[in-house]
Amino acid sequence: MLLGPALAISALLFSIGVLGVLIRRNAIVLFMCVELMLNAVNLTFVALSRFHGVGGQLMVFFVMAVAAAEAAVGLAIILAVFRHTTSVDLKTNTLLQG
Amino acid sequence: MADTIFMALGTIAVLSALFCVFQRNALAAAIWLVLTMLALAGMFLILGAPFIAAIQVLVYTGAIMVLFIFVIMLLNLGDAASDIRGPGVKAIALVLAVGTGAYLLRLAGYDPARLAFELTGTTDLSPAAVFATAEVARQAAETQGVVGAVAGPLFSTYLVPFEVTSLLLLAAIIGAVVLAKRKI
Amino acid sequence: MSPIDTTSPLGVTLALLPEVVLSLTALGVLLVNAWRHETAADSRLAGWLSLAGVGASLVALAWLAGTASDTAGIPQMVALDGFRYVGNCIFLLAAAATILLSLDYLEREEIRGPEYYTLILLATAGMMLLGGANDLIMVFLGLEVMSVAAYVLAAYDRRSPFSAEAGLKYFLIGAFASGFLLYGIALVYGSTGTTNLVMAGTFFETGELSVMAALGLCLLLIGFLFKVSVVPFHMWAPDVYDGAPTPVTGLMATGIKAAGFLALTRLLFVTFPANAELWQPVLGILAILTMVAGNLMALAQRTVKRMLAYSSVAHAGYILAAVWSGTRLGAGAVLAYLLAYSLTSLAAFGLLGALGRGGERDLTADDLAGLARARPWTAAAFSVVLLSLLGFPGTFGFIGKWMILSSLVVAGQWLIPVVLVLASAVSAGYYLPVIMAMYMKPAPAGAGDAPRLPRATVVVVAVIVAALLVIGVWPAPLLSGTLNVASSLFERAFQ
Amino acid sequence: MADMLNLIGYQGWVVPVLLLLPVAGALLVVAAPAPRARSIALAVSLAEFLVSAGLWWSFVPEGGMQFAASIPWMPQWGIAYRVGIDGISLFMVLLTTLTMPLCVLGSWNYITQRERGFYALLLVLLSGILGVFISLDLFLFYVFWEVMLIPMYFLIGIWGGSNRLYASIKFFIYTMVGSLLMLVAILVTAWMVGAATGVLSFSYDHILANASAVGGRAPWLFAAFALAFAIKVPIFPFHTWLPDAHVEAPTAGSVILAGVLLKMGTYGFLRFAIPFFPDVAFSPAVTTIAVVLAVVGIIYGALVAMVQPDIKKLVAYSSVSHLGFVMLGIWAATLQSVQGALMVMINHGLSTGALFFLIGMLYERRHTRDIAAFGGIARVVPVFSLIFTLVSLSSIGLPGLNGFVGEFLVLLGSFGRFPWATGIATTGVIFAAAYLLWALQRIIFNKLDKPENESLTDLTPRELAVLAPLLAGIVWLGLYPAPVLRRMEPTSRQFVESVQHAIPQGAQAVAAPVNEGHP
Amino acid sequence: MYVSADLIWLAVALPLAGFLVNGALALWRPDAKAAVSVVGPAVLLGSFAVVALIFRSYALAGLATPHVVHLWTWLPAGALTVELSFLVDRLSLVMLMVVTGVGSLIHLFSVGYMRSDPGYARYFAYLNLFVVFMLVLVLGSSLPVLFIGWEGVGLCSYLLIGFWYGDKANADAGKKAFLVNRIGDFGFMVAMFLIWVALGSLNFLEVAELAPRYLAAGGTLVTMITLFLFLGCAGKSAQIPLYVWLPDAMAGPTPVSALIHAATMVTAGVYLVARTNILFAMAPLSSTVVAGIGALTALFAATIGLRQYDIKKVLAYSTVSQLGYMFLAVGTGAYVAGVFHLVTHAFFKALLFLGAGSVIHSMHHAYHATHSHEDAQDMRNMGGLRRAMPWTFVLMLIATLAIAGIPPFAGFFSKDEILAAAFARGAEIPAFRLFWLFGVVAAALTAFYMARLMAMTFFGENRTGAEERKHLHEAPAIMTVPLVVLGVLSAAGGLLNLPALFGGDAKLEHWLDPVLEGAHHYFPLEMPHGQTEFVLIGLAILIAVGGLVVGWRVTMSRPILPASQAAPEAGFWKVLYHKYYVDEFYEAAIVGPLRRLSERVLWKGVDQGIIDRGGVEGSAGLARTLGWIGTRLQTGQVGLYLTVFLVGALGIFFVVMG
Repeated sequence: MLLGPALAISALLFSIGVLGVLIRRNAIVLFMCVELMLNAVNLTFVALSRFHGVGGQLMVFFVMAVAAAEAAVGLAIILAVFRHTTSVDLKTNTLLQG
Repeated sequence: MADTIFMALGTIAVLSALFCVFQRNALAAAIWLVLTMLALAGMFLILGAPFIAAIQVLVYTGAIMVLFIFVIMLLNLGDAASDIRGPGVKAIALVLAVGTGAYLLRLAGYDPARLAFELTGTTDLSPAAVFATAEVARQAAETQGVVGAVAGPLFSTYLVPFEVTSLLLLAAIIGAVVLAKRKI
Repeated sequence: MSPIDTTSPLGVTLALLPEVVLSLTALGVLLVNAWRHETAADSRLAGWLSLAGVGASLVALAWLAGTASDTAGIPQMVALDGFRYVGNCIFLLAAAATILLSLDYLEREEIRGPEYYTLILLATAGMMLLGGANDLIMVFLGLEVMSVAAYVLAAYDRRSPFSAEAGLKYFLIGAFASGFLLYGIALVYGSTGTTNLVMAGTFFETGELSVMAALGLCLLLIGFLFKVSVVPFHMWAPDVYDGAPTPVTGLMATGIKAAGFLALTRLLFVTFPANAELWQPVLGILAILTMVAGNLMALAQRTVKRMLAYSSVAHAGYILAAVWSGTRLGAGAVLAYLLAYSLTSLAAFGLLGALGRGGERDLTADDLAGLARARPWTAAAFSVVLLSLLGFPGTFGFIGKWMILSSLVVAGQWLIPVVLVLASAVSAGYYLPVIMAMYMKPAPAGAGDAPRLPRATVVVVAVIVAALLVIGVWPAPLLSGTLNVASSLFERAFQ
Repeated sequence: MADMLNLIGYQGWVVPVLLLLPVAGALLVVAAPAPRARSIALAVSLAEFLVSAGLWWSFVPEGGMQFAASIPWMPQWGIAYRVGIDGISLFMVLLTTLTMPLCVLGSWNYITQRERGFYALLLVLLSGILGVFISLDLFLFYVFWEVMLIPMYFLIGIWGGSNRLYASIKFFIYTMVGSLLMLVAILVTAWMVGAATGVLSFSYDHILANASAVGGRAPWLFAAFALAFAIKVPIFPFHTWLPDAHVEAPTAGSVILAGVLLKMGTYGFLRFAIPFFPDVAFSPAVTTIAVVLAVVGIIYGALVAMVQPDIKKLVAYSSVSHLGFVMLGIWAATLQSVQGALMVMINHGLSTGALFFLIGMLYERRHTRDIAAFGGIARVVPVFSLIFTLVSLSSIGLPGLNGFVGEFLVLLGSFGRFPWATGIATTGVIFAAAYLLWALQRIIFNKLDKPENESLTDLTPRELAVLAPLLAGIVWLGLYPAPVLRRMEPTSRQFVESVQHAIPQGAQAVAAPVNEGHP
Repeated sequence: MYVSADLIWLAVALPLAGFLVNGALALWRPDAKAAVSVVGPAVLLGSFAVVALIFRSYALAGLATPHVVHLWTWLPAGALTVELSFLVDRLSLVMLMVVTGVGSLIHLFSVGYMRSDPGYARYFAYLNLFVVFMLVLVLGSSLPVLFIGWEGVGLCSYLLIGFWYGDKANADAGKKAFLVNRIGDFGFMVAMFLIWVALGSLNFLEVAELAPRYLAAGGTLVTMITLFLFLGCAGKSAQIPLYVWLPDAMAGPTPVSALIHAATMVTAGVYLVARTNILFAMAPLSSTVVAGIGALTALFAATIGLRQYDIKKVLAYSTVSQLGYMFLAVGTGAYVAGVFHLVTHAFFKALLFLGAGSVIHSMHHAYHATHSHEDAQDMRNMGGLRRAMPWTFVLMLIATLAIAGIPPFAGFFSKDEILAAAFARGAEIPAFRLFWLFGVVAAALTAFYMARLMAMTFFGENRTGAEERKHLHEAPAIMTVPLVVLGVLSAAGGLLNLPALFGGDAKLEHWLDPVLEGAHHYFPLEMPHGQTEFVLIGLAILIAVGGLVVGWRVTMSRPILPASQAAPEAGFWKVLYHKYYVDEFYEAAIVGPLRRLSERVLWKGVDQGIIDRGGVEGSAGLARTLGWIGTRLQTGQVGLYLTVFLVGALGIFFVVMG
């Protein structure tokens, strides 16, 4: 009943998200890759909810709320950083180090 | 049939995710991500979660991704130079991601029977028997409608988390406002 | 009083009364700020209101604890046991201290926006939900409430590029880690059909984990270990602690870290107690790594603030070692050490913030030279705080370390204790120079008067220092208290 | 005298008073105006000494603990405030309380800054040291052991010499590394004993009686205890903190450090490390290591002392040498050697204390500790020179003065067990004479060729008052140590007998004449 | 009047009181010379009186058993109980008489000799203290108590050698004396430990009783005990290889040389061997070593004495040489001969030193009067003094004859007895024949250098200087009177133990018999009789006379130039003049390397280098470096942070999942 494939696709998507996070420097794109990871997890939830009941779906619902909240705050922070450095490139945002 | 479509959607999702990750242009990456999300919505549908599929389209693609694209365009990053790291980093990242994937892909070996076995510790029960509650939920969806099936538990069992979500959104709103407002 | 009926909406509300009170206060403060958000006085008003809210929440907490509604082991969203109450107590104390320390700090740094206090309250509410969560959904949501507020707080000083960068780093890595945590939740859900910690625990009692559950455990560990800044998931911590406004750093190092640890402890002790042989190696190795790396890197720091940031990483290692033990004593040690470390750290960051006069990010030990002569009481207090961080006998910090060591020794472990004490000895290498500068070096020529501590800071520091000393000398009540509380984690409902 | 003391219930209150009086005094000092600090400190420390002096009469020379008390502290863990005094701790306590008023008096004019802090710390230190010597609970012991670091750290760091920061932190961390490992060992021991007996307790007696419960862990535990004590003693090669700490510390600090603090290490061996794990301590390997290190310390300390250009460093290294004798005596574990070790501990406190006072007095006048800066001053400061010579001779171990008594008993008692090591150790008496006489010559003899030295003033009455008790002790213990030896004998005998079973057969000391088969 | 031996403590207490009074005066009233002049010698005379009375009572009562005077318990430690008690027996009484008697004379002499010294009071304090310790040494009833005196006299010797400490050479000499003695003390202590281990007692009487029961005669243990004991004696009594301090000790005031470094302290080693005679007797090997070292020292030191110009140095080497004779005696088993020579030597050597002191005193005054800086002790600056100082000359001549072994002076009898004993022992142990030969040659050399000394000092032309010559004159009466007394003793001392051959009754021999009973049992000595005895005596006289004549002739055959004009030594004379370069050898082979080892290797290398910089600061530095490397990883790059994060994540996967 598509459990294996769904979990596999979810794992793939999650790994791709991780890959994206690792290779991107643009804060916004990086954040997008995180969103991809969250989406991948959502797929797992949905696939599992076919067996365990509606809880999984509700979880996805909450994840979306969280994603929205994070997006709002995250993009605001990115904007704030941009105001200081006119760049969202993480390579240039290294004031704090050591 | 559904399986074939599911696999096709899955392929689209993975491919567009890859495009998203490797697309140099931020805006294009965002568009590819939207495609992934849409494919996911389709898969949710096939997996019997129409409500989730719907809000996937509405909230994710409709709201969140739009916000992303809005910000990208606001900051005029659409035609910025590539932000992908160098080949060395890429190689390391690939190794790490593949490693992670290798562990996670062990989940691919799951089917309902195995899940049922692992849950009960016995092969005597059929998956259908083990996952009876899911069947109940499916029937509830048929009687109460897709929204109703989700809404019921949301306002009973999951009331507290639901309320907490409000706190979360409140915090996010305050945060976004505080950080974004021009006057300090 | 009769126990609370957690099946009714009223009962649920009562069971969450401290959180509810705090959230309502947050809303109230927000409303007040809607028309009073211009002047410094407005900001102070918000602060005092928030403090009142924290106080009210504490009262509610006391009431809740007093109703004998200890329903430990019963599957519900938020636990009703001593472990949660003590945790909440830590968070509320941290919040109260942070608010008091912020009053003058914000004014001095000209950080505008009374929403600051609302966010602190919301973050605290998130901590309380996380620390008391008995369900993975609550874990996730509590964590996110806390984190989202913390992201904003880290970036709150909008004139400071450091603050913004701190916020960005915290946010990006935090969101990334959330992904792992969430995946872990999904897999635990998948392998048990439930997200409730207690009920999930019943599936793992055999001691063998399916692939899915094991992966879930890994992913959950990753998510939590990030939050409590354990090596190698710690790299954000120094930067963020460094860049964030100092009172916020204090809150992050104490409340947020405590919340993470309490949730982790509960998860491991309630859900995975039978699988200790899987997670103990992880925790053991990482505890050692964290203690060693944290202390070594703190040794290489120039500024006090960054040094404290790294030392906070090191302390996470100590606490992780206590979690490792997986025993009642270990859980008690976690509580005791968290309390000790939170108090001490709050005082440290408070003093740092007050002494820095705006440049505290750049404050080095030598900038404190001669403080003992100019401000003897401040120097003495700072010394006590540092000695407590060092784990010196006679202070609360020592009692905490003593409990951790005991929990490890009882569990038959000797390597981690040895590493722990050696790492502590290394830590003397960076705590002592601060004391040394204050007492043994003359004030640099041309330096102005050392700043006088604001009254609120004095209160916070004095209370904390007194507590550190009193508990350090007479720890018996604390010991029995934490041990009793810790036992609530071990009363399983379905046995 | 003992009856009179009993009449006032002396035995009941003496220990708590000894512990609390200095702390109260410290508070008083802090509260008082700065110029008053030294008088108050003197009064308090004198009172402390007078209180402790009663122990001399009240103490009954027999085995076991006296003046014992136990008050629960952390009952869940079996931790209590347990104290007591026996023949070993008695003299450590008396030495400490004797030294302290002298330190206060010796710092009278030397300390001109932050007097209140200085004297308060001295008094706190007094409490801490006494606590170490009278604790009969391992937790309590550890707390005192560590707590006493802090005042010492500040004493060196604030009122020390030019390189004081380095010295103080080195002292602190060095000591701490050892003691923290000891903390782990204490915990493991207590828990294992607790697990075996079903009674969790940090009581000394309880652990001593059941220490065999640690089984195969004993070597590790012993090593941890031993490291802590070895650093404190200090045994070569853990001694390098000592020269720095000694040199930089103010006079009072050096005196306490040498006079009392170092004894905490040897005391630890006698009280804890060896009685708990006699089988490990007297195993061939450990015995070899301990004895070799002791002998190396004796010779090495003396040789290095010989070439020091700085008087304080010289004395510091001489401490390494002297404490080597103590270690040797402890490990020989014969009645004579153990009593000798205890005597060396006392004597070293007296003579090295006096030496540091003398050096401090010289330093106050000339602000240098460089041996080369002096020469021929016997002509201008005859009294000083006389006392300096006498104290040096005591340190050299001239028979008739105290130093000889201890060294002689140690060597005599050890010879039967370790003839070679003792033989080599005995050469230490040559080197001791070499470094001290050479220093003596360069300081008070030779030509008076530095004009600065011609105007030196001789000792003042206050300085004489500081030295007089020490000199009295030096002569008294040299000529008539019997009362002291008799008081420590039962406890020493107990120690020796309790560890005798662990000493391999054939290696036991010769107690009766050996018959070589003469007809 | 019968005086109980219990009062012997008084003999010690009197000088002690003198020390305290004089010490106090030295510190606070250094100018009160009159008081010092009274107190200093008076306490000694008192002490002598006490000793003499006890001796008389003892002798009259014919007591043979030792008498122990218990003062207090010194070191009680289990089985070990060292009492602080005095042992009065025939041996110690003889020594007491010498010490207090000669000591009194020298104290008197010092009143004149040291009067003008600013450290007069200090001097007498030291001297009194010395006598205290010397008496403790002699009286100690056990090895540790004896050791108090043993080290105490060493201390006083140290203080008195360095009495004029303003001159570095003097302070050096004092230190050297103490250190070399300490090497001996090391042996002494080890011997005590061995005795304790073997016998469980350190008390002389108990040792004498237990040793035959528990020690095998000729066994390893007793041999080791005695060899170590002898090491102690060699240090104190300046035998090879530890003799080097004694010549340097002449840096002290001359009466000190007479008292400490000739008459009393340096003979302590001989006394100790006599005291523990039973042990040595049980160890023939050790006895042979003792005798061999003694004989070698006697010869060796005598050769050096041949080419010294400093009058005191000549006498110093002579002392070393004579001490060698004493050890030859006790090593041979002729304990009485050893003690006898000890006593006669105390008389004539004290006389020689005091005479030399008188000469130096005079020379010094002469140079002082003309503000000249010539060496007042160099014999090349003297000559013809017999005219200016007739008393001194005559008395020194007596002493010279005594030491050279011309009958009937004291030295002849004692020396002859030693040589005869060595010869006799040779029948049993052939090595002793060689030792005897050494002794004979040394006797010839002794006569030679004494003749040289007398010739250079008192005969020929005066070389002091034209102006100075006028200031040379005899010493005051306070100095000459003791000389006269000593002269009488040197001349007649032989009567003490006049052998039967000369019609005597060997008083000393019989007197000491009870003390030496055990030794005679284990190490019996058959003295030569009849023809052999006559031949030996004849040979001895011949050699003594021959030596004197040759010495005289050789010295007077060439003109002697004052020290300032003398040519440097050459050839073997140079080697002798530089005392075989032994000091230089010790410095280069032992002292220097040890100091360099300590400074460069141990202190700077091991301590500061390996332990401190390597171990301590090394580990601190390592921690710091590791921390620094760690912080270098902390680049501020989020990408890196995430990478490390993921590495950790994979690690966790690996640990949990395998």
